[in-house]
Amino acid sequence: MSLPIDFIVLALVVICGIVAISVKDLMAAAIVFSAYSFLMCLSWAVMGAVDVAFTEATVGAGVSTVFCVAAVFHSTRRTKD
Amino acid sequence: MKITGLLTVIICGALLTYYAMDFPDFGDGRSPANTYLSPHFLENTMHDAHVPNSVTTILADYRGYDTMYETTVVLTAGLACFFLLRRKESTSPPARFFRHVPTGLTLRIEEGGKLPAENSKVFTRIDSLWAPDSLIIRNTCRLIIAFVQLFALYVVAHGHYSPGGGFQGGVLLGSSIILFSISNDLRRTLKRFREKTAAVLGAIGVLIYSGTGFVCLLMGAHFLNYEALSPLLGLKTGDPMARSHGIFSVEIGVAFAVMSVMIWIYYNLSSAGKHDEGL
Amino acid sequence: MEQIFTAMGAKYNYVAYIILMMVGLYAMIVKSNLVKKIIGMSIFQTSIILFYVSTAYKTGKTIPIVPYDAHAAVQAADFINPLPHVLMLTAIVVSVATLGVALALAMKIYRQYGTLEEDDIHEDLRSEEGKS
Amino acid sequence: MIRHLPALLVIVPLLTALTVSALSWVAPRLCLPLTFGCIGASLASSIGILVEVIKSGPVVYTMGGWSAPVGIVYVIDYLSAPVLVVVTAVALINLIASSKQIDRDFSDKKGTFYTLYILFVTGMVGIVATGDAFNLYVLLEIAALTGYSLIGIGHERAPLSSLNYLFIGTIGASFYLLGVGYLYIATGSLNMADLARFMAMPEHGTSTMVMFAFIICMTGLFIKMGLFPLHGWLPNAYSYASPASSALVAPLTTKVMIYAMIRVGLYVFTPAYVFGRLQVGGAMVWIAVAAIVFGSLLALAQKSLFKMLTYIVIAEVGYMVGGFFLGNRMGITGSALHIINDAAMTLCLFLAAGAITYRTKSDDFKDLKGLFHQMPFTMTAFTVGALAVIGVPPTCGFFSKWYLIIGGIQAGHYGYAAALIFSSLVNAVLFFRIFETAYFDQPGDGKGHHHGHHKHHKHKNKMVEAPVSMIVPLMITALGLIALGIYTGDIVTHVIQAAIPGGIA
Repeated sequence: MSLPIDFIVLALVVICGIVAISVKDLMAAAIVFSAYSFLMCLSWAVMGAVDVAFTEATVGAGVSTVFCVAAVFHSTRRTKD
Repeated sequence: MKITGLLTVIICGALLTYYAMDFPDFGDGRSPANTYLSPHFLENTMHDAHVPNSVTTILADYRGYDTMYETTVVLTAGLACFFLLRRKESTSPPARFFRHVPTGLTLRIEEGGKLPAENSKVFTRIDSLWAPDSLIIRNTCRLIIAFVQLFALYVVAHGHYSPGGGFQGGVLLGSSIILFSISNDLRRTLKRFREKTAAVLGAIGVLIYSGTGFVCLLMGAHFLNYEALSPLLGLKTGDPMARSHGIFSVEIGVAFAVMSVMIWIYYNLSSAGKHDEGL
Repeated sequence: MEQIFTAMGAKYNYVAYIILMMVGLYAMIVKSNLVKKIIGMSIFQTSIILFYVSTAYKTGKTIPIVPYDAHAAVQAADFINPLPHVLMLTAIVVSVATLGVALALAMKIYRQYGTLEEDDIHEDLRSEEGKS
Repeated sequence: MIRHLPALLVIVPLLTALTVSALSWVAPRLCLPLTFGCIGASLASSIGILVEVIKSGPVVYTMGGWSAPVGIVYVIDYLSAPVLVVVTAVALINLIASSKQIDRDFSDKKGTFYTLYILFVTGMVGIVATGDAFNLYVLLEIAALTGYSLIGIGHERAPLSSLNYLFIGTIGASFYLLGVGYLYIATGSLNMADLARFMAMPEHGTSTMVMFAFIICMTGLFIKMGLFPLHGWLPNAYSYASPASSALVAPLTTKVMIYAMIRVGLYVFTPAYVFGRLQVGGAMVWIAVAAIVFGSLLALAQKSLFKMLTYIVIAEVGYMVGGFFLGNRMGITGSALHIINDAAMTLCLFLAAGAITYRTKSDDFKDLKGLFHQMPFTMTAFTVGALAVIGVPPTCGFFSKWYLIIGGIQAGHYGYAAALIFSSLVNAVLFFRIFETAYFDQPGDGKGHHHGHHKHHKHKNKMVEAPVSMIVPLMITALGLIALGIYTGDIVTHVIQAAIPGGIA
């Protein structure tokens, strides 16, 4: 049984999503969230949604991460959960 | 809280999975979603607007009205961030940091100490949450920014034929300025691209979009019906190129709006609304 | 039972979207840190985008950019459905706009209370109410 | 230009909002007149459309010249036209009434406030006018985002409650989007009329996917309108916001969401499906009953004016949802009529409360003492609003409640009718308690009796009425409540009866 590529990417997306909400450092969460967005964009590219993937690459993995990092930078990195 | 949350989530998930079993299989080309409306778009995009990328045609023409509001949503976010965060009063920290450019030394000047002149070439002000100045980062970013902007313009202009368009290009343009701001500092960026510019340009971008639609209305057709633009462009009535040009003008509006709003949001978030010290 | 698994095998994308949605929802309900909640919200929104994009996919077909030839007949069945892509472009934009506003609010809250933990803020408010 | 009225209704505010946004950096003094002009123009054009609809039936406008399933259409029919008038009228009256408040609260960001204000109205008008299920989502987000920022700028806990509202509102909107997605993969269409056509086909009527689409769409809208178990965000969001924003957001958001529910229920899923096949009506009416009882009881427990009003809003949401899910002509008529009336009532009460806090700087019940002597006009308008909420004729609240109760009895839901009467009684207790404090108690009563007595003899008859720009719109709203009551018959026979599709007994 050969695993199709989008299955692998989706599995990674789910892992990244779970990690992003469970790490104890907010900066790390922001960066993992960026990885999540990028993997998600890969999976959309595999599904042929090139425009959506392009947008997600620029917006989700790019600008959103910068916003998150900016917000964390001006508040605190520590969190209880 | 944790247990109730987990239970809610599991119940929701089970329900969703149960109902998902009715879906057409993944990749099924004969599902109603793939056979009812979408063939019309694919088959007519060349004929109607002379644009091969059917996503662009739907985005800016068939469902252009949605996209106008999508751009407005972006502008709204920019306005909201400004409205919520921006503070006019200066709350600069008591001690300020300056760098002596020839030697690279960092000076910390306590409150009441004499500050170097604003236009001093020898001393430059640096942020209190300051990161070490790196020649490599600054110059690499300076190199990259030009290419990012060039690519962004390509993406805007080439949205008719390949993936991309005003939105993606606009975000790229915006992120090139954000990159400049990260690799240098916020004050220098603000000198080149002022807050007022960002705010006005954002509004103007959306105004280009809705204005294009309004011109169509003034020409007697329905709102956003780019066909009505053909007399203004010197084309015959019914020429698909009128729609093509209409789409292009709209994309430019989107690019302007998105670029400046992304920069504006970044300004407000990265300095917590003070606009004196960035990341 | 086996039937369900075979059905899921053909629909694993939909399963993935449900898992992600639940991850996002869990973060929004249970986590007390506001930035975590905001990240959860973004995950929640992307999961819906994944759902829409999955519905548009056709196995073995190409991206929705038709040949540059006004007279060639286009076989719509050969291309992936473009309509959900357009809808999702809008949804992505909405999600980044929401993210920006949410982060702005979170920063305002941090400025006001000095913490991002919702539990701590509520405790503060309760002790304040007790005092007055 | 008459032909383009449906488009102008949203385009004019949008263009003005953009102009105001740019001008606020260049010539801030022009912002206010432009805002007035554009909301006035919207009101004029929505009245124009209402007249047009009454004269010659529903108006359909295609955006971009692409007709129904391909493009996006605006459909303005008997249901949406009156709601449009209400939305724009509420926005205009509130703008006049709160211009002083805006000056005081947002002196350096007035231009942005006006822009967000107009964009909020644009979003609301768009939601009401659109005939496309996905377009409704986009406009929902515009209205929501502007709403979050208008609320988040308020005092004390406003940012926190606004962020909470943002989280829950996003879940609601996303659920709606997901429901539209389920409908889309079941049918392939996004246009409301087209979807309704599909719903008549037997294979869609029995599909579990469509059923789930219905459940999840409705859940999303219930979250957005703050129906009882999902209302958590509402009280804090509306009571901590600046009065200038809460008097706009509170009357409009919940009512327009209820309008969206009726629209989606009647014109997308069709009454035959919702009331015939699904049989969810009974359960939904009981939830509504719970909402009414819960809202009324909690309103009784509040100690400040704005908090109390927000719980009344929650109870009113229960009225309308219950009325709709009764599934008979009387119930739906009452529900649609109550959208109009309740928007006016809520506006009146919130404006009055805003005027009171403008003067007394507090909305605690303790500080209302003697207000009848100090602010006679405000309190008179407040009384009219209160009577409307209680349901005393000839104010409009009585008539819609009448329709709802008759509907409940016709459908055999005596619990619902009882809940309405119970809620009226509780409201009566609530408001008479306030009147008692405001009329009979002397300001400053309580501590330091002797000392205070001497002081307020001077203050007793001194009027500290709110500025004229607040009083006049407030009085107009109060008169409007009575006028709406008097013309109820006309509204129902000429407009609302035509809005309800045939086949509903």
